[in-house]
Amino acid sequence: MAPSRLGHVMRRLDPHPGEWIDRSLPLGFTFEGREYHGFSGDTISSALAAEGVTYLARSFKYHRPRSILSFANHDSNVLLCVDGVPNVRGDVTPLIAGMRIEAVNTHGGLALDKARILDYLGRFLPVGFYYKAFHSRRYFAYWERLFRRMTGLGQVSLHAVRRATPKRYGFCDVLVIGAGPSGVAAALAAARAGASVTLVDEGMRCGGSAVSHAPLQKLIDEVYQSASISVRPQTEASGCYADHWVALVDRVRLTKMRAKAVVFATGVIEQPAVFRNNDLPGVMLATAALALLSRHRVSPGRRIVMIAANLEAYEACLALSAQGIRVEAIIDLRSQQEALDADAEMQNCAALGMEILHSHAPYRAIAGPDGAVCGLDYGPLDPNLRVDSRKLRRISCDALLMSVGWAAAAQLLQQCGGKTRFCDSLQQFIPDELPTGTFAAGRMNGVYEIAARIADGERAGALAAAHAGHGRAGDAPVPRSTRRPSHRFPIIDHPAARNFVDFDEDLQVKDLENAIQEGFDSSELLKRYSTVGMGPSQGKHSHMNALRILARARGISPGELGLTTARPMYHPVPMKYLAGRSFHIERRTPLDSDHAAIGAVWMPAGNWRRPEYYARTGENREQSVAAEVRAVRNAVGLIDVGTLGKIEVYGAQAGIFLDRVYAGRLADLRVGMTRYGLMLDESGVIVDDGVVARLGQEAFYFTTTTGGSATVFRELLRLNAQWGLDCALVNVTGHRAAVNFAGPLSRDILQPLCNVDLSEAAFPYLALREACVAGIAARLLRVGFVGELGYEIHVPAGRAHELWQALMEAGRTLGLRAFGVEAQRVLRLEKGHLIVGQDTDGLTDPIEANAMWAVGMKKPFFIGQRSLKILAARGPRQLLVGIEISAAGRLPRECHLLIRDGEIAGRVTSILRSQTLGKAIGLAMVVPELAASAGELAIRGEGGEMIAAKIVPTPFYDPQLLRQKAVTAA
Amino acid sequence: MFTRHDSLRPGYEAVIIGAGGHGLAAAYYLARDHGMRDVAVLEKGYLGGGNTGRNTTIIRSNYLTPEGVRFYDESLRLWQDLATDFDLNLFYSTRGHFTLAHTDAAMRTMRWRAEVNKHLGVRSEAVDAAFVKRMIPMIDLTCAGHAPIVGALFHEPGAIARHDAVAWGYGRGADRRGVQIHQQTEVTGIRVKAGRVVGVETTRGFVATPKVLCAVAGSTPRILDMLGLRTPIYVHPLQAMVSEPVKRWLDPIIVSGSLHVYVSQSARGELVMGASLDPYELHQTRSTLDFAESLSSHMLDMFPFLGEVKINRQWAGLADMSPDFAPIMGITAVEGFFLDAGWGTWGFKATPVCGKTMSHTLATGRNHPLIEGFSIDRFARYQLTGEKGAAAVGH
Amino acid sequence: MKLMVCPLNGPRAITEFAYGGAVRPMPDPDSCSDAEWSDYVFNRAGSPGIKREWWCHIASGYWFIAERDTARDIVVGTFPPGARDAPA
Amino acid sequence: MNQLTLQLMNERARVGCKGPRAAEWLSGQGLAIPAGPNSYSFAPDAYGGLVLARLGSSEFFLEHDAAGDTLRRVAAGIATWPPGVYPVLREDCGWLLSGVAAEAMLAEVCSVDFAALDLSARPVIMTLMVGVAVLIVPLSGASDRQYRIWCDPTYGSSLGETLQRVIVECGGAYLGVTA
Repeated sequence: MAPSRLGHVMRRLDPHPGEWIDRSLPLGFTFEGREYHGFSGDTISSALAAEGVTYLARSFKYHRPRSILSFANHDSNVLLCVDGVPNVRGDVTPLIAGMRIEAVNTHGGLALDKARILDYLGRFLPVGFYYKAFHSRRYFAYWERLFRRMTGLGQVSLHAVRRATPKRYGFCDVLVIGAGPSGVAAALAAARAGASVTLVDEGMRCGGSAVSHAPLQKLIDEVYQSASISVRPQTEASGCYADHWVALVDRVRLTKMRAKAVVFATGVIEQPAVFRNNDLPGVMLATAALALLSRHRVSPGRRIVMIAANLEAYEACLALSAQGIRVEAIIDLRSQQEALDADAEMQNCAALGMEILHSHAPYRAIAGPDGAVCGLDYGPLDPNLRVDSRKLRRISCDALLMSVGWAAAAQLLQQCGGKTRFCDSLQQFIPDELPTGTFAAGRMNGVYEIAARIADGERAGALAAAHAGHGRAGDAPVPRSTRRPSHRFPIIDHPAARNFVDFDEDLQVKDLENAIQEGFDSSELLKRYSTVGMGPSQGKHSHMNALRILARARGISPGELGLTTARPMYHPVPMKYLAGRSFHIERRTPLDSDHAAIGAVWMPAGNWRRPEYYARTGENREQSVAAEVRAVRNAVGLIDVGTLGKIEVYGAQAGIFLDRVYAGRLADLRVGMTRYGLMLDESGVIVDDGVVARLGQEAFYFTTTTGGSATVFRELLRLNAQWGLDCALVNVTGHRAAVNFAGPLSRDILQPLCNVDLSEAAFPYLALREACVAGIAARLLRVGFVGELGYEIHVPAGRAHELWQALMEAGRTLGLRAFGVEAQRVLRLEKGHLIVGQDTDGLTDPIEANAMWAVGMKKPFFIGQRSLKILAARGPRQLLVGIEISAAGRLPRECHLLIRDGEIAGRVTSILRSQTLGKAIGLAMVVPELAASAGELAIRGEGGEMIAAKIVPTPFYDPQLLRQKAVTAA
Repeated sequence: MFTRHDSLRPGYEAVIIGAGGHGLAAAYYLARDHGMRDVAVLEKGYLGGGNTGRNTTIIRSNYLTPEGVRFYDESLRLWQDLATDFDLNLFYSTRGHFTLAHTDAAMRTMRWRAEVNKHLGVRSEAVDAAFVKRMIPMIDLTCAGHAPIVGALFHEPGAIARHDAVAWGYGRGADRRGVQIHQQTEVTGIRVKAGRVVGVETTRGFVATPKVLCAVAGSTPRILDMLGLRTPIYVHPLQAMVSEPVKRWLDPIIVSGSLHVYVSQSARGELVMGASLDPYELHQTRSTLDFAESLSSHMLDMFPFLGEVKINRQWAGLADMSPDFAPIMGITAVEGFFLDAGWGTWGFKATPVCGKTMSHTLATGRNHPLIEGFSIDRFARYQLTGEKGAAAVGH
Repeated sequence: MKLMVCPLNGPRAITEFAYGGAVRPMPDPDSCSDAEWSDYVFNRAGSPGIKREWWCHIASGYWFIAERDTARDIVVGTFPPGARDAPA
Repeated sequence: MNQLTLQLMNERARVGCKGPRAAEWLSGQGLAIPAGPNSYSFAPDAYGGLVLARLGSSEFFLEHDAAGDTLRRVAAGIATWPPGVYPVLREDCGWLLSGVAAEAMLAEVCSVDFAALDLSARPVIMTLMVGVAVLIVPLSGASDRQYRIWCDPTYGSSLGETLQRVIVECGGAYLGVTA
């Protein structure tokens, strides 16, 4: 059943000039399954209110019926699920035809919410109740399940589709946040000075909360006409970050705005009075009532009572009255003396028949049968701001409006480092220290009268433009308001509570007082313990009153407590806007489509994709990998190794440079030769390896690991900048393609394609030649990584495809196969070559990796050398050894542990079954005692079974390196 | 819950700098287990206002090194009984913890951790992608197609807790046993005579004491500078963010190193999310938009249906990182000065065991056996602890 | 997002840069003690303050020196490596 | 009016070199050397002009229509390793972005304010485009600006696909080949 329409508290009024709705465009929608109609220009809340729907939601904790409070995104009373989207704010979300709207956080619908019983139980639940109960190990699990079912607001649809939204970078000289009178004036002033201006406002239109004001309207028209002002309504400034970087969220996208200067014309947020049942539907802020009335022509009620504590209350009453709404009474918290600043308005109100009661306060609102407010008990206020409950009077009404004060919307200003101080006369925090390039104007700055707000905006706009390099401006401040727009304690105690301070979290005065009593008596601790201000509206309507309660309890001023830290987001932001399109760039070698054409099965390698193996019909993965290995061992194989980092270093001191960055000696490398290089960090840990080739006296070419290529190159650039040697580095990783063409037949197949003599004498193992292969200028490196006669062929990326096709064609009838990363892993392990990062970890040094053969300790200096001396003295903590498993059966997997005497004695770093060798082989990092023992060892396998293995020397395959040196080759 | 102490006494048997979880836990156990009640906890801000109140509350013991596993496992044991000890609901909620692997290399590390864990009696398993899908059916295993999940380390005891409440529980417990907690009291200097601590200078005057425990996370280098002690600690911000509350849909804690995401759903229904460390040194807890952008993007890669879920708030803490991603604890070269630092991104889960071991160390003057691998002199000896392999994304 | 003025490329968002750590003079490895060396390798000036650091503009591979106030999150100045006006 | 188009221009000839004497050597080849770092010179000719971009102070990137022979000559010269001149292999992937909406499109993928560039200074922009390092040379067209965008070829296909998506969403056209 849908909520009752019994009360018909609100209703749509006749057309009026300036209304925002378009009555020619009716929009149908459903709420809780029932059909309703609104107009284009309505928000969801205004449309429902106009249809007389009494309450729109249930509260977070007690499931009390709730309706419009601020109508301005300063509370989260009206959170709805709209077309499956949870937690949509009805107050500010434009109505669209066909919307299907449900209340959130109910159990069985809005009207019959089973959880409303919590409102009755609630009296037994003190603040911190959750911390005090159900925590025994026995009961917590049950209770948690129940609790988690009750908490949370909207329901996420697990089937919602991801929609990529665009994101944009934006730039302007001056960003003005808030298009009220001061913001509009600031934008105009900045534009007049020559600045490019962006003016944003979360509302649907410019003007802020100011209601129809002719001079302001003229300024707004000017703003729209200005070519240098970009006006962006319905755009929230969600966060202010460093260096004037502001997140702007509209209904399409996130714009990351970089401004040279920012004007905060963010205004003030009207604060509720706190009294019993101040959350009943029909109790709302005066600004909410005025906005409903003037924009959407929704009558807030027929018999209205105003709770007042400032001039704005009387102005609101007059505005309501002018539109035919009857105000029965004005309950003013202030004495007649204190209210003199509204003297003229008071007299006008009185003349219209409104009863004005000074030094009175609301004591409790009364709910009618439909749950909405139907009356108010009020009474005289004593000097301690307490209502004498023996002198109560009752007045009936169908709406209760509150106009008792404001809080500065200083959150964005605080986020970018602005400081505030409490102004006692205004009873408001005002900007104190502003970061460079930021300016504040208008009511947030303590300037309240509309002409003054416009003047203050002009001042701030001109200053901002000047900061951005346009025009000059003086800093003659606009005087702050001399009246008191905010009451110092609009909070009325009640023994039965339900006087809500925080509507998001259902927190009452006593909840805060109890927390303070328990010692949570700083603003930060109070916030965390009571959760005041931690709900979706982030304290916008609760923080100030909570501070006042804490200040009263401690006998100090709110200024001595200070505001708690304000953090982004100002309003919550859907993740889709933050995520944007989610760009994901993948790196592909120039041979990518060649791999795809022959059945490559891809695997990620850093941000690259590489063929893991090539699938062929009739073969499974294992068979394909084995066949690829066989091709290399018996005929020839071709692998794309283009992902290796490829770097050139030129210059008279290039050799010296390499001698410093590599652990091995390289300066003495002969031109036309290559050498394995091991790179360490300053602590002596292995960070990279590769092959270094000497192209010329002053030119070297070397490779790095795939994963390390970017970081290694960047660090080498840094070292080069630091050392200032006479050399220069060139990163050709992406510009050069590379393949490894390996196998006993490789030379025979390559020779006809190649313009240099490949014979052993002319081009020995570890040599390098510049050559022409298949008509392409290439670098050929005789390498032995896979343990066969083989050549790495490096060509410009643009020619890679030709090279690949030529090689494939040449080997087609001779058993050539392209092989992938998996086969290469097998081949290299058969050779016992380590993979940095797999067989070594973040603390492995060359001693432990058995790689001291690649280290030139006698060199004058290399990175890691000094540490290595210390490590040598310390002795290895582990050693990399070859292992062999002869038994059949399930193998251990990489990272399974070696166990000796019940203790961890090492781990397997690489393991697989070698078809070539007919046994399982691997590498393991083991404790030194075990490495020395050379005996049997035990590995704990997948199911916990112990698998016998033994330590063996490496390489496992062709230990004399005869094949790669081609000694036995034909 | 705690009383306000208006008077700072001229001297105490021990002074603890920092009223975060670690400092308060040490005070609690000093008073409860070692009979040391003449103790002051000095806090420059407010109780639990540092990393204790800023972390993402994940508790686990699935570390890589035996030292780490034993230490955190003891912490997990202590966690179980804290609520009863404190008579305070900490919302200690065992959820199960998944560290997702998107590459074979990551999977190897998961297996390594699982094997070490199991060897030491800690419930961890390397699981495949199908298991992940069974346990978290709503996850997109392909992660939008660019980081397919190949498996995970599943750590059944992984839990979350209400972070602030831990500080309150220890604080109240210590307070009731006579420990004085002084907020808004900043230590500005440490007085040393002949290599021994004799007291601390504070914004409220000098306080004499023979024993000082420094438990100040991101402020550690500043305190050590006061003593002229050198430190390997470097401080980077660690950011986090939280969504609006939504109804329960996610039970386990999910961590992905490749996507730089960790996420859990709190008892209130909020998604509590974090990523990796900020890339440069900073001693300020500002938030950045790039963080919220990239984390949201990666969240949607895993859980594409969350696009409309709103981010409510972001914040940051200051992580005191160590070179081997293991903590730095125990006695120092200055007699009477004890260190509890280097917690980086993983300190919350260690709160109880730090309290236990540091109170022991403070009371006896000797390092507790569980923290012997964590002493500050290990760097000079090149005896690093080696959590680095597993802790690329810690927490 | 912070802006950083690259001496070569001008003001850019800090996400265009890679942080290279503090500029730290290396002790003479031949004459220093093990303790001095391990101090250099592992220890840092970790307190907040104005730091001299290496930064790299990623797209151009250009390394330079930045002076940054790590307490206030302010880039005080940037200098080409080895520039005469770079503070010592 | 051209709203927005992106054309692939991989077939253009490109050459690079760096080194302490690179500027001097290039100048000796009769090429106009841009005076300042990160700026370019543009030499109009029958092939639509040669762009010579100075990257930093001592590195150069040249691109020209493949039909012209200037770059072939320069490349051959560099390959002889003149003293202090080091070859830089440039196999970049390139696109030409043009149209009145080009700046708006760039604002979706780059954090640099291209609209604010002073083209009379002939600036060369090295920046990140959706995380990929790019080299951007903006030239004044007849009615709009044209941006030549170059990147490492191994990022080319993925970046190209990404830009294509954005371009199309922005209402522009993606041309796989030069029109």
